[in-house]
Amino acid sequence: QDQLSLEGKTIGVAVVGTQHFWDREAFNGATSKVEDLGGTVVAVDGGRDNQVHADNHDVLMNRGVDAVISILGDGSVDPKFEALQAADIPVFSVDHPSPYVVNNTTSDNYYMGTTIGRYMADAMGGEGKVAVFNAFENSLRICGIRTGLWKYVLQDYPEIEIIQPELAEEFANAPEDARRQTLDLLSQYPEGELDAIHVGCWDQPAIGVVQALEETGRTDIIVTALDGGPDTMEIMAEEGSPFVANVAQQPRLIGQTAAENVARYFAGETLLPQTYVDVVPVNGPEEAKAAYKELGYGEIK
Amino acid sequence: MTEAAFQLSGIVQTFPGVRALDGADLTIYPGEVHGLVGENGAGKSTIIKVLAGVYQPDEGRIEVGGSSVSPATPEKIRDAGIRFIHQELHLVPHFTVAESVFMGQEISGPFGLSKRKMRSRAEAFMRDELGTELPGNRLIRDLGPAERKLVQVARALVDGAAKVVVFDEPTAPLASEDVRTIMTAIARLKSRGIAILYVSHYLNEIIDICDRVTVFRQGKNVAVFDEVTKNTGSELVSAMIGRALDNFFPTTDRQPGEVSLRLAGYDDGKTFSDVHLDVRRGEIFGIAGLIGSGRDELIDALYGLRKSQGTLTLDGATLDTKTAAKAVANGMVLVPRDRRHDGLVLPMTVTENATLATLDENASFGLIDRKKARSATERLIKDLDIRPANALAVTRFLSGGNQQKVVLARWLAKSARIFIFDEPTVGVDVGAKAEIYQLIENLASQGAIIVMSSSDPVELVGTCDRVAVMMRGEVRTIIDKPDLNVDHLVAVTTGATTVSETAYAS
Amino acid sequence: MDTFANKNWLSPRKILMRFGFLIVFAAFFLFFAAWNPVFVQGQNLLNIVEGSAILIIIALGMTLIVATGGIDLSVGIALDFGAAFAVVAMKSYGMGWFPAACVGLLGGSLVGLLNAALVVGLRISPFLATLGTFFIGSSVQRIFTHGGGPISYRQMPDGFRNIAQGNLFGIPTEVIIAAVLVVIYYLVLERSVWGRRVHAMGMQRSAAIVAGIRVNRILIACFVFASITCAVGGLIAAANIRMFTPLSGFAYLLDAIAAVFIGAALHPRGRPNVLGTLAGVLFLGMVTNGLNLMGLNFNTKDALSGIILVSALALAVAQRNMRSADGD
Amino acid sequence: MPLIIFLALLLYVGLNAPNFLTVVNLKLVLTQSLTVVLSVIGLSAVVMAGGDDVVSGGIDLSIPATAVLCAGIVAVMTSAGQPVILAAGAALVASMLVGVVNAVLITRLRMAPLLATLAMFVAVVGITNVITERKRLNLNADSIAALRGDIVPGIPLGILLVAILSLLAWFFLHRSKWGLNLQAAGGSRDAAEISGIRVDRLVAQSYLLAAFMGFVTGFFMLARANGYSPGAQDNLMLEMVLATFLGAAFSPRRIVTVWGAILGAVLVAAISIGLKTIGVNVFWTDLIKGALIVIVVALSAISQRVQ
Ligand SMILES: Nc1ncnc2c1ncn2[C@@H]1O[C@H](COP(=O)(O)OP(=O)(O)OP(=O)(O)O)[C@@H](O)[C@H]1O
Ligand SMILES: Nc1ncnc2c1ncn2[C@@H]1O[C@H](COP(=O)(O)OP(=O)(O)OP(=O)(O)O)[C@@H](O)[C@H]1O
Ligand SMILES: O[C@@H]1[C@@H](O)[C@H](O)OC[C@H]1O
Ligand SMILES: [Mg+2]
Ligand SMILES: [Mg+2]
Repeated sequence: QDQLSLEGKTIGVAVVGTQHFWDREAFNGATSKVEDLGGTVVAVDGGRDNQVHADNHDVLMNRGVDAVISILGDGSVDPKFEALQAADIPVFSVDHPSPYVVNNTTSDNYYMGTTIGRYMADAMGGEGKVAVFNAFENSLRICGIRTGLWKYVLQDYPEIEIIQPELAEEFANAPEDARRQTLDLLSQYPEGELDAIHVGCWDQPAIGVVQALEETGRTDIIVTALDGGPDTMEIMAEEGSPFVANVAQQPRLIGQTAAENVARYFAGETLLPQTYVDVVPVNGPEEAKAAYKELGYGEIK
Repeated sequence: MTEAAFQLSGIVQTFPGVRALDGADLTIYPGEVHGLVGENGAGKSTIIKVLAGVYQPDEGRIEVGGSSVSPATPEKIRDAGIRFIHQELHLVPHFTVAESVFMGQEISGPFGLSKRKMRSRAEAFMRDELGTELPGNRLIRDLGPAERKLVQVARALVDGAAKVVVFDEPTAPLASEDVRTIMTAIARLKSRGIAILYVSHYLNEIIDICDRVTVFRQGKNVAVFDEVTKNTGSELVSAMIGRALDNFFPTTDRQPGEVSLRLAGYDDGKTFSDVHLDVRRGEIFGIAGLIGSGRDELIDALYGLRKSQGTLTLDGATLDTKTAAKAVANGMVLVPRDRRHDGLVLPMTVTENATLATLDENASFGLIDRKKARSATERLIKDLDIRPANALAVTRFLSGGNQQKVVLARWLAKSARIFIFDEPTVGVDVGAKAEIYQLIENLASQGAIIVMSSSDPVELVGTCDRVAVMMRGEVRTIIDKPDLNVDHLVAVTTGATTVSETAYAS
Repeated sequence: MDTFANKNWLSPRKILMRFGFLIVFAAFFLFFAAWNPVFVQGQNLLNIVEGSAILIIIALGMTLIVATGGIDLSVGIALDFGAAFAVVAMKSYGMGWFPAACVGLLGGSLVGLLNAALVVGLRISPFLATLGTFFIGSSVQRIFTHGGGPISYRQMPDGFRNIAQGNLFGIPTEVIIAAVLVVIYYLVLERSVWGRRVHAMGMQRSAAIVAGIRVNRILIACFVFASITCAVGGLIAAANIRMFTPLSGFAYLLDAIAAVFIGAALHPRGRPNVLGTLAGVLFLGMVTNGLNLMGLNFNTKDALSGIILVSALALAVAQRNMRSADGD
Repeated sequence: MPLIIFLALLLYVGLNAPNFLTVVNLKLVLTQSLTVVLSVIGLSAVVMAGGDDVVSGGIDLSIPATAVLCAGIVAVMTSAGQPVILAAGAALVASMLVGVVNAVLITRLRMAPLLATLAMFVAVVGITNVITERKRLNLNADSIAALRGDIVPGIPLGILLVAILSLLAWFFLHRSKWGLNLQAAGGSRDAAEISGIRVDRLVAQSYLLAAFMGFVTGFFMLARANGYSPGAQDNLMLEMVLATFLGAAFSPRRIVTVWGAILGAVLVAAISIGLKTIGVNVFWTDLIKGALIVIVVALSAISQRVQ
């Protein structure tokens, strides 16, 4: 481990966007680790546009970097990965498995999906109605896994009904939009007719969901989501918070791991196609406080 | 009689709330120059647009060369050899002269447009047929009004297939020397057997060039003169306005007072320099000058529309007119030469336009008192005889003369001390002209200071106490009332007479 | 147009054309109500209005700028700045809610000042100027938040939360704020001397200048006024979710433009106007909410709302054409 | 003058960025601007025919939506095993339908183009989402993927095709009678009408052309993204509008032109790629872009006033 080094190497880091805590942390983790290991970083940011993100790989190729760390993205990046591979520039992806990469570093999304499914079902007492914010299941692989497995688990709870149609985020991770949609939902499902709201892939929308519940004084509904950034864990830690369960990822560690994998690769190690970084299941306010501390976000009193 | 080149009969054309044509007839024979006169709003432009196929009339018949065309479409009319020089300057500002001349009739070669051919043919046509040298690659937006008018003429005639040419007030925006160019062009057309329909408010032009004249009043033809002589003028006028016009220019025994408004050292570093003028209280002070004399620019500078140096004082105290807003605030107002562009907010109603400068007087607590504004406007409509007498009419659809009256109405409502009139009667009918002159006279007798810039020497001579003549950016001379007559003024303005340059040359 | 032939007032086509948009509005209302009775419940109607409050406010600012003859692509940035300045003032500088709100409005006004400088000072067209401001303002937010992370402040003072979450006699404060702004905008833009000048300038600048109107001063005021208005929307947005989300204002841009132009289409002379804009926003809000309550798949819902938008607009415009042809 | 600024900035970037002033990089810049170039051809035709006032003149915001619609239809149909040609036919019909609706709304109902095409944008994206279910669909049509490959070594097919299309567009819009009439229509509707030019017909044709360009853009989107990704329309709209109106600053007459718009598209792409290559902090790139627009346009306005 100590002898890992990227001395003299230029590493391209492409990230799909930096608005989101997770993305930013992964990006910061990757870039700072590359620098720690003595490498030089060339960074590009897709501004949350998958196509721009994909195109950015061309820029990295043109800059003649020695390797690329590519964080997130959809199928648009695959031809770029292919081209990089053809040019003998190894690609290390984060949260985007692809046949053209040396390795993909990721959380165990399968575990995240099943865990949050179990936690939610338990919190509901195994019965009731749940509304889900989805919309990205079909377009992003990670979301497909997480939402798909959540649904899979719920098959074991025949008394839990997923309200149709599912809700769609207007934009990825927009809390205000989620708040408004929740308000509409609540007037449609009065007290006693709705038991849970789940955000299928991440958790920024859950902030708006919680807000809507507080505004309308609805205490009969629980909220669950995925990612566990500091913002949402603070909310979970509040007394009597409706936000009861989450699975926290370690985005900074994921970024760092990806960078280390690059170094390992250059050191001649053989890497497995996927490196899984631990997730931290968070069930209830106490665990939220503990996880907050454990993940280095500080302390919640 | 020979067969008519075209004949319109019983045309009725209505617009929302207006019956613009009410059973009008108009017949033109080949080879004649036919005048069409009438008050503002009489329906002259409208009948032309009916003929052009722009409007489809509610009733009536259109015959061209003996056969009826129904409906008249722009294409059919064009194919029949009828061409139009419309009143408004319809051109694309960013097109070149050549592109404008060949608009809709471009010349193509095997590799697309033949820009070179179009350019050389446009230039040749303008030179040979219209007598102007105009580079084909100049942009329209860089041209003056006369050049633009000529481009319009060239566009109508360049294909050489014209049998009838309709001119709707072609000389209105032009200075006198350019008028001659147009007249010459018309004479040439006539000599080639092309019939011409000529609309104008300048009765002298009508008398000079027309063989026959039709008079319109309130949407109908009320008289046709088969012969035109020097004496037809007054008959035309009474047919137009339905009564005799005794004094076209107001009679006055007004005596201007002391010098009150002083311009000193006006200079914009480009088009005029070193202008000094003293204007007296209660005086109508004219400014004459050809295009390029700096007259227009001086007016703009005076009203803060153009950057310049110089000091302006009123009764010894400096008068700040660095911007139009300051000018207005300090009691100076302008009736601009381009009323459709600068005078009116065309999409607004008569009330909105007439009260635009007096909103504060028609408001309480910053909110407009609509009733008050409306009744104030109705008074003005009555005073100025604006037609239609509808305070809520949209000004875009008023005829030219009535638009001008709305501009006047706005400034009358605002009691100002200094009035600048820039080409105040362009496109205005004789009757309304007389009214406007009277109005200006009244203002002056009430002690207002009037500056009147005009390219019409008759108007200047008829109304002004003194006239300053500008040439090449300088005031060459100032003519006092006793010496003020049209011949002399024209001679001085065009430089035919050399004036002693001692007095105002520095 | 064949309107002269058909002077028959009572023909069904005439009626439809005359009251077209109203009829569409009413028809949709009844349709949604029939489909799901929840739609007409007071709480839901209030939700529609409440959910539209921010858009109403942004669209008011847009109406003002469109009335000057321009367009403002940076309304979202002004919203973001309003939210950011207020949240940071409270969170990092411990300001009370009221001074913080004022700081937010001040922050929003920066956007208007920049626009005014570009449009009036450098004579850039409002479209490109505000597009420039949009880019610059987005970048500034990302620089400030190190990439665009939200600034959350769950502990914000109650006073500030009440901007969005309080109520007066049961009416949510944000609705009251929006209503007050609608009244102010209506009086200013449609009834006041100043508003008349704005319209004159917007329709024909050169004529307004000659009439003695200080167009530059008015234009500056309009940009600043509009941006402060949008910043009010930002305060509400921040209070709603108790945080500042960078770049979230952009979401309102297209809807605001649509609402203003729907409003103009409803005006007999096609002018942008406050009540028309309000009708436009409420129509958009009603359709979104109604479709939500219909229980459609979200993709179908999106498609339907787009199709409804196009057809409703077509009707509104057809109706206006008809009316102006009749000379109302 | 505005061009000089751009070139100076590019030169600066070029001198500071490794590999920036190379053929490969030029290819990269061009490749990345293809979709924008195709859309701006359509948009500039519309602006030329309708006038360049953004609020009341001609504009077509729905082009990116049409592109996405076309891409979506082709992706869905080819994934379902339909032949490309059939899918392309269906997409063409759908795209032209968008054009027809635009044309009707604008020339028949006289709806403000900004409003009409904005509403159409929303509707068409919505319909696309229904068709694709907002799925990411991988491309499985080699003939479309070929657009990003080389036709002969060193010359990418896509660039070649777009270059040919650009030339054709330039010819028809600037060197043909039709194009000049189109410009006349936008320059002064009245002038065009009294010259016997059928303005409404030309305006309608411009929207059809725009829709067609949207259709073509769709294929390049598919090739570039190796399939259909939901959401590609938003960025394209902004870039297309920016390039077109910025392009007016390059033309001596300060009007929207096809070549100005294309140049605008390529230069904006070159600058963004350049800034990325020299490693300017990504948070700052929009600021630089914004400042650049403002400076270029202001200079263009000033230099026009000086003339
Ligand atoms: N498009 C229109 N809509 C409404 N009213 C119109 C329209 N065009 C003309 N009018 C009205 O029709 C009448 C005749 O106008 P027209 O322009 O034919 O007069 P004109 O004889 O040419 O007057 P002028 O000498 O002032 O040019 C006027 O009352 C005018 O206001
Ligand atoms: N506020 C102002 N102060 C001084 N000059 C101005 C001002 N606004 C515009 N101008 C100048 O006046 C001229 C005409 O302005 P404008 O932009 O209105 O052009 P236009 O096309 O002639 O007018 P319109 O918009 O009515 O068609 C331009 O040369 C412009 O530089
Ligand atoms: O859940 C994460 C999501 O929030 C982020 O945007 O992308 C990566 C995911 O793992
Ligand atoms: Mg006329
Ligand atoms: Mg203009």
